[in-house]
Amino acid sequence: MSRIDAGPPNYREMLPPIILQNYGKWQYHELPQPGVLKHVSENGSELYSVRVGSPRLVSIDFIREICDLADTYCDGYLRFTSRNNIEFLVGDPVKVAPLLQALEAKGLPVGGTGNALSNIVHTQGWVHCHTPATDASGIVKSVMDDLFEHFGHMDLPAKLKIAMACCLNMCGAVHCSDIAILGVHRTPPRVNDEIIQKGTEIPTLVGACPTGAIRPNPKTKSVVVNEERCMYCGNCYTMSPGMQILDEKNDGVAILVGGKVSNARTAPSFSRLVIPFMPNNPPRWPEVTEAVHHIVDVWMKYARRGERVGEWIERIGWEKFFGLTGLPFSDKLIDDFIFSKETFRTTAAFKY
Amino acid sequence: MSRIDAGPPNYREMLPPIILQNYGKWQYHELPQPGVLKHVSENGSELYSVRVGSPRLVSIDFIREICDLADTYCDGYLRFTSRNNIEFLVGDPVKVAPLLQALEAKGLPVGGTGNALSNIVHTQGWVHCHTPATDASGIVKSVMDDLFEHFGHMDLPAKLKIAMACCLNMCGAVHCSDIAILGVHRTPPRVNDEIIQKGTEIPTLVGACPTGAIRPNPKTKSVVVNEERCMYCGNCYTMSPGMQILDEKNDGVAILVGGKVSNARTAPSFSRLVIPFMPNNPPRWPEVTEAVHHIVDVWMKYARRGERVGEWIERIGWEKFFGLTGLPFSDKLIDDFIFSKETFRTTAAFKY
Amino acid sequence: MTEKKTPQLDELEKGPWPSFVSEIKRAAVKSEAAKDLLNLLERSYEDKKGHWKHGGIVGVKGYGGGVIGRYTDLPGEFPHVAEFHTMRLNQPSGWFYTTDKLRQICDIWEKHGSGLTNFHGSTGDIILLGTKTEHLQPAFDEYSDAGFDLGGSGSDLRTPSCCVGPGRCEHACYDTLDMCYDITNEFQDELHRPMWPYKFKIKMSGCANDCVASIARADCSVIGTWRDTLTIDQDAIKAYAAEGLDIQGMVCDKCPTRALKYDAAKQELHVIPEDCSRCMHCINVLPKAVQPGQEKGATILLGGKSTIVQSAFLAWVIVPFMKMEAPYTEFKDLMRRIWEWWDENGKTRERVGELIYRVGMGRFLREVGLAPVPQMVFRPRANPYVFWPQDEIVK
Amino acid sequence: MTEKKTPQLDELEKGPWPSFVSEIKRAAVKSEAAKDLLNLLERSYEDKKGHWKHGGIVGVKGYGGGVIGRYTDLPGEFPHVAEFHTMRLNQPSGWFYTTDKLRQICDIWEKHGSGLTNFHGSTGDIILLGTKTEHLQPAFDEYSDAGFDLGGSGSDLRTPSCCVGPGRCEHACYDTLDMCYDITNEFQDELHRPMWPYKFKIKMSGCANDCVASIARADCSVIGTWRDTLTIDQDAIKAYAAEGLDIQGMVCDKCPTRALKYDAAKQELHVIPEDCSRCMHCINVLPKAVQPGQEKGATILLGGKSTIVQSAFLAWVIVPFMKMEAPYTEFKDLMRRIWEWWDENGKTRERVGELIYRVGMGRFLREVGLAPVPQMVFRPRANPYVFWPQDEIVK
Ligand code: SRM
Ligand code: SRM
Ligand code: SRM
Ligand code: SRM
Ligand code: SF4
Ligand code: SF4
Ligand code: SF4
Ligand code: SF4
Ligand code: SF4
Ligand code: SF4
Ligand code: SF4
Ligand code: SF4
Repeated sequence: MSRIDAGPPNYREMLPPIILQNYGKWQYHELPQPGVLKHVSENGSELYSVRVGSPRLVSIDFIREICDLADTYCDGYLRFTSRNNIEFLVGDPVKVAPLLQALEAKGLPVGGTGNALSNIVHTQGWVHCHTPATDASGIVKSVMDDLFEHFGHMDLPAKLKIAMACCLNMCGAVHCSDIAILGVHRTPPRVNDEIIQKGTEIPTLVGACPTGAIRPNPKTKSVVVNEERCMYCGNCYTMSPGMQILDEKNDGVAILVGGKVSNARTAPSFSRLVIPFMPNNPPRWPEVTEAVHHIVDVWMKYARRGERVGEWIERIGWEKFFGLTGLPFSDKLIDDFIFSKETFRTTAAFKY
Repeated sequence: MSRIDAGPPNYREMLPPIILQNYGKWQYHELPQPGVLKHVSENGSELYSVRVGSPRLVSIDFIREICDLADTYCDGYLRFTSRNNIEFLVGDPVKVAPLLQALEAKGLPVGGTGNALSNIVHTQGWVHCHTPATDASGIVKSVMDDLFEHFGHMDLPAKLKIAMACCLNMCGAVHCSDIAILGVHRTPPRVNDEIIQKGTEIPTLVGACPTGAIRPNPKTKSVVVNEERCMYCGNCYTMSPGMQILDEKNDGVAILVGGKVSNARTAPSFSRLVIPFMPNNPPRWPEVTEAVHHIVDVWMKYARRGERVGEWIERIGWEKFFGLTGLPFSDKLIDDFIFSKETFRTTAAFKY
Repeated sequence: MTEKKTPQLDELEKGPWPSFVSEIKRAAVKSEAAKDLLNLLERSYEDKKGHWKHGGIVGVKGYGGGVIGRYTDLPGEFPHVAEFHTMRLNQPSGWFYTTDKLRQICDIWEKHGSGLTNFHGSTGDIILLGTKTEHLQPAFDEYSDAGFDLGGSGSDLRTPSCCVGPGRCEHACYDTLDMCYDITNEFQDELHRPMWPYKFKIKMSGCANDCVASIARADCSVIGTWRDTLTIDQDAIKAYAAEGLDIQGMVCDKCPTRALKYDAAKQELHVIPEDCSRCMHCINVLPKAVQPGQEKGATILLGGKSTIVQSAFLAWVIVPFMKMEAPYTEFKDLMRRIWEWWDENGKTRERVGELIYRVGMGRFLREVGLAPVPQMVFRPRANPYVFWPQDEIVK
Repeated sequence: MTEKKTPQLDELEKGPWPSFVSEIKRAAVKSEAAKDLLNLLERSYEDKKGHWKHGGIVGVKGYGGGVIGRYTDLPGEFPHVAEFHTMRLNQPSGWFYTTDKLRQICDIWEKHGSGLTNFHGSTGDIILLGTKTEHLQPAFDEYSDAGFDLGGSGSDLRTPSCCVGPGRCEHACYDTLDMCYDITNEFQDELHRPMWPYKFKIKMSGCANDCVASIARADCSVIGTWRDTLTIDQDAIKAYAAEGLDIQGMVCDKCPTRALKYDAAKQELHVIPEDCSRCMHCINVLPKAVQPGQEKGATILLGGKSTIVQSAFLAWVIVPFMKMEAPYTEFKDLMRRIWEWWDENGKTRERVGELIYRVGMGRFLREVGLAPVPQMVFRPRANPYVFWPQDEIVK
């Protein structure tokens, strides 16, 4: 019978013997080839991790399939990474090559290590959420197909972390990614008085709007939206189904670039908006894949070795980024929200 | 008879012949000695400018005295600088040395050029304003006496710009100075209902408070202050004499450091609060002069050549600045106003 | 019912990257719900619009979260996804599994769900995508027997997660896997019964590389570091030099604090200890030669979250260094003080970072009992708008 | 009346820096008002508190500003400063004077005022400190005859000011002295009759050294610059090298864009034109060798102000490059468009920078008719909160 608050399984029971023996004793690692990590411990033990791309949205049969592989090559142990890749933990060096062959046979891509593109962190989209401005899985599949060579090669200037979120809630936490793909709405919510009368706490709804665009309407016992003030964040819709924000004609995708998370060299930083909107063009969103591809190409061409996208742009200046990429600059890219001030150029020193 | 809107005198009538002849044709300059600039033009003309410290608050007899000097050594031409120094414009190189002697005889200090301390930009204080938290002229005199050697020598790591303002209105525009001395209030305004009833527009007064601490009080036809929310900016007092903010027991002086204005090397930047309060201790404010002196000493000791105060601190990190100066860090130095967020350290990389 | 066509989704089976469409089709072989999901998704691709309604509250006994209710707005056409709820299972620390455990998860989901999953969700949970209300309790019971428990959702502690840490990484400065397990168990009540103003996330990274993106994605970010000086093995430096690595260019010139001096003649690398900010860069490039110091622990940062509502916040330093060893008492006490304060002062749907921004960091520090230190800020305030405590004022 | 003692102020006559106290005493010999000022100030030193009341409105015919009314709160004790108003005279461009003109100023002030002045005020005016209401008009009339006019005060254009520029500086990229004179004359109405939401300041610097601190102290900052490439005289570089100047260390390594390459062997300095941000540093250190480019003009920045109310703002770029030649038509038109927009949209006591911050830079640019360019921002927005114009939306 079920117990309450039993907590997750103990990770120790999930660790292969080689890890239990060398726990906390790893000394260094190497990347013998793309997708393969070799960790060496104080004791001289060697652990090979083979990293494999996954669509994240997988069937139980897929899981069973990788379990079969792990049983054959890894004594029944494997892990997933923080970017939803699979890592086969191979204790016996002899088994690495056969595993790689087996993966190839199954069409499972190996890569994502070192200066490569890793998997795209992403979200539910049209598959399971109620607020998406676009699909997540479809764009991810299209972009990964398009940039596929960079997953299996380590020839980029630095690591490339792309993330995708299907609405401004940003469950994919795209806000600090080298390249962020973001679903955006562009029209104010349509108020459904009936639904609001039924189940919505009006003060909370009013308070949810970051720009104060929502006012109570005592007559209708509902609310009205000052459309001029609305910037389509969708927070009101999260609060109430009576504030429908989905708009098939105007929802679409924005691109932000230059964020990072690690503290290495430079401080963590936010991604910045460079393309405010592209239309939803399923099934393969060609505008989006091209834009991402183009940004990656320009970065590869101009960045110095070891420069993440944002580090490269900060070195050359954002004005140069727009010059080199040819992306149009517009007032939509200029901040006009709470912390806008710090983005204004308060110096006469800039490049043309 | 007086004309209206005649505008200022034409500057051309104020320029010495050597400037009229070489206008826009200056080619380079040198600093033959502290306080003396030598500008050389395309035509080979040489103009010597001798820079002299002034208390700014001067009598007409003082002006007449420097006019006498200018008549003798400069054919009747002189100028003032943007930091209230006097510049004697000497067209004839032979007259520089006698001018310097004459100045010395009169006790007028020569200096403020190159990597020296220049005059302190400052304000009215108790001499003429209605909102000061401290005096300006007295502190300026005390600090300049104390740092006097740095005015006449060019032995600092870089230029040193000190400014003083007697209240948060900051008429001395201290907010971008290497070292800023600022008069601060520390108690909320005392509301005088009678005065407010008489002459104050209540909505404007309420709107003037940046923290929303002032509410109208319909009963008294005046206002009440939520003292917990008040941070003593004095803006309400500027709006209405009924909001007395002067408090002899609690007014005093704060120190901010590390700002700059020029675009050379690094972007212009704000000064940052490092000492939130020192008492008013006239006539010589020993706490203030010591604090400023100490900061200058530490800067001289640790900065590299060419580093302004703020450039030095940004290189070593503010945590090191507090370490090297021994100034106590407290929560008062942590921003809690509108743009606080950008000051929080959002990285795990810092020094101890 | 005739098979529906999915021409748009079929396009997404092409190309080298593994296809989620193929996965849905695979599940659809056994599950009517998966089949309807496929068709509903094709409809979304046609309409350019999602077809899910605002969720309702569903769950299992004794829990306030862990299940996301979901209903399609086209139940007539797609009856098998009329109800299509998601269950969140708390993953094991570091996402390590035995194949046994994974197969158990699959078997139960074959019985009670659509056969579709996310390995993993963005917060870190195992996401079991799509089941009916009536299956929630039985599914939970079986997962519980198999040793799994629900993760967080709603205004509670969300499922903590951590990097691989000492399990496979030479950089780990504390035991991320153990700490994640320990605190998840400690805070079961907070995790399972929403009772706060809003969600609260904790993520743990063993070093400043922050491989779980904690600083951007967690209200509380625990990042491994050290208090003393990094160690350099000069023989290993010589080996790197011999391999032709440009130590000056790729390491020293990129050190943010210019704390590294390379003597090319002697092939020696030296650090100025007081200048190093422990950013990890030199260690990353020279893993065989440079290691963290001996006195290890973690920096605690608070306030991270993504963009809704006030803008995204990166977490900021609130404790520069804390020893991080079981039973993590100091950390747990701190969390409890923070939660209590947030609970008392926070508005509905106000993340802790937004609350601190609203009332001021000074007040937060005083009321939670943390000593202000310059490491908490990049730089002090530029404005002079100091609130003076009553007891420092002359009356 | 017996002479009062001023022991505290007397202390401030000691020390090497010229003393303002001595100056007040000097004026006090001829002026009762100056004498009372001295004694009132001594009282402030005793009380640690100012003794001036909130100002009243006083002025001269035809002008809405230029005079600051001032009354002591101790008129009984200090009758000669019962009224002690300040007049602001508009300085000549660059604060250049003939001794004749200065003597005229003094003579009139001896007759009509306290004999005390500030050379100059923070905004740039000649400040005539202390006179009675009845003297205002006669004093103004005489100053007017002498060729002087009032400066600004209140919610009007404040007295513009500028650096010494081409008068004595090799760096000047446009004629600051002329432009300051020209626009001051052009905008006499704006300067003398307060009619805006609040004050508006213009300051002009001939280059990015910004010797009038315009970027921090003016709503509109005009900073000289060039569009093409700086010029380098290699012979002069060699001369600097011969003097022993560390060109690599003091110039190249401090170039913010690393746009300078020094060839130590050849003693040649080269610039990568597209990388230079025209910060002035290399020109400052090597004035004999490096000069601004040929295509000169100015960058216009907007929004600067000090800390009250919303925090201090540094001015930001709104026009990266504008030719800056008489009659400055493009600049004047822009100012008028900005003032009109500010006047229509600004709240009382809202500086133009605060208004733009409140309503958004995008709206400002659209309504004032300026094209958005990346030079206006350090970096684009981090949030995705874009307001979409109606005409870009599919209806
Ligand atoms: C497996 C994983 C941790 C986990 O618990 O799952 C991991 C593992 C390692 N990371 Fe990481 N990182 C992992 C996610 C991250 C993330 C988070 C993310 O991607 O969302 C980051 C922060 C990303 C960012 O900055 O935006 C991250 C930033 C780093 C860095 C710093 C990169 C930089 O220079 O900015 C290093 C150092 C390096 O590689 O030089 C690093 C280094 C490493 C090392 C070399 C550590 C070690 O010695 O074992 C591991 C192999 C890296 C590789 O792929 O080449 N890891 N690493 C994650 C793999 C994700 C994947 O499937 O791709
Ligand atoms: C006379 C004056 C202009 C005027 O119209 O009155 C002036 C004159 C010169 N300035 Fe300046 N500056 C003057 C105020 C300023 C200001 C404004 C201020 O101090 O409030 C600044 C900005 C201050 C700041 O950044 O906080 C200023 C920042 C500079 C700089 C950049 C300094 C830096 O590296 O940050 C230079 C370049 C240099 O000296 O290398 C410069 C250079 C010069 C040169 C060398 C220009 C030239 O070739 O003639 C002049 C002599 C400088 C000297 O004193 O050594 N001038 N200069 C001002 C003298 C004020 C005084 O009495 O001390
Ligand atoms: C499933 C998941 C996305 C995924 O595909 O992986 C998810 C899905 C939802 N998130 Fe999320 N969030 C998920 C991780 C995140 C993350 C990333 C993270 O945790 O690292 C974030 C950004 C980080 C953060 O917390 O700031 C995130 C920020 C949000 C927000 C915005 C919260 C904010 O304060 O900024 C909302 C809106 C809300 O809570 O009302 C939200 C709300 C939602 C809801 C519940 C929709 C809603 O408005 O009620 C989504 C349910 C979708 C569905 O029907 O399945 N989700 N959400 C992730 C949880 C899986 C798991 O438990 O492992
Ligand atoms: C005389 C002068 C100070 C000085 O000793 O030099 C001065 C004196 C006063 N200033 Fe100022 N300001 C003076 C330059 C400045 C500057 C500096 C500048 O212009 O470069 C600033 C900062 C820059 C700016 O404008 O932001 C400045 C920012 C203020 C403020 C705050 C305005 C703001 O928006 O931040 C106030 C308050 C107000 O306007 O209500 C103010 C108000 C005042 C008042 C009128 C007091 C008041 O609250 O009504 C002061 C009158 C004092 C008196 O009785 O003589 N003064 N004031 C300066 C004008 C002299 C001149 O015309 O040359
Ligand atoms: S990002 Fe938005 S649409 Fe996508 S899963 Fe999260 S809440 Fe749903
Ligand atoms: S979408 Fe956002 S901005 Fe618009 S009304 Fe809703 S909460 Fe307000
Ligand atoms: S800074 Fe304040 S007190 Fe000083 S002159 Fe300006 S307004 Fe008056
Ligand atoms: S001093 Fe400032 S904060 Fe206090 S009540 Fe007055 S305006 Fe408000
Ligand atoms: S965060 Fe540090 S300790 Fe953890 S996996 Fe990444 S590199 Fe290793
Ligand atoms: S850890 Fe970072 S800051 Fe420290 S020495 Fe290495 S590169 Fe420099
Ligand atoms: S701003 Fe430039 S042009 Fe003007 S005086 Fe200073 S250095 Fe010369
Ligand atoms: S002007 Fe500044 S940016 Fe340009 S080359 Fe010289 S130092 Fe570098």
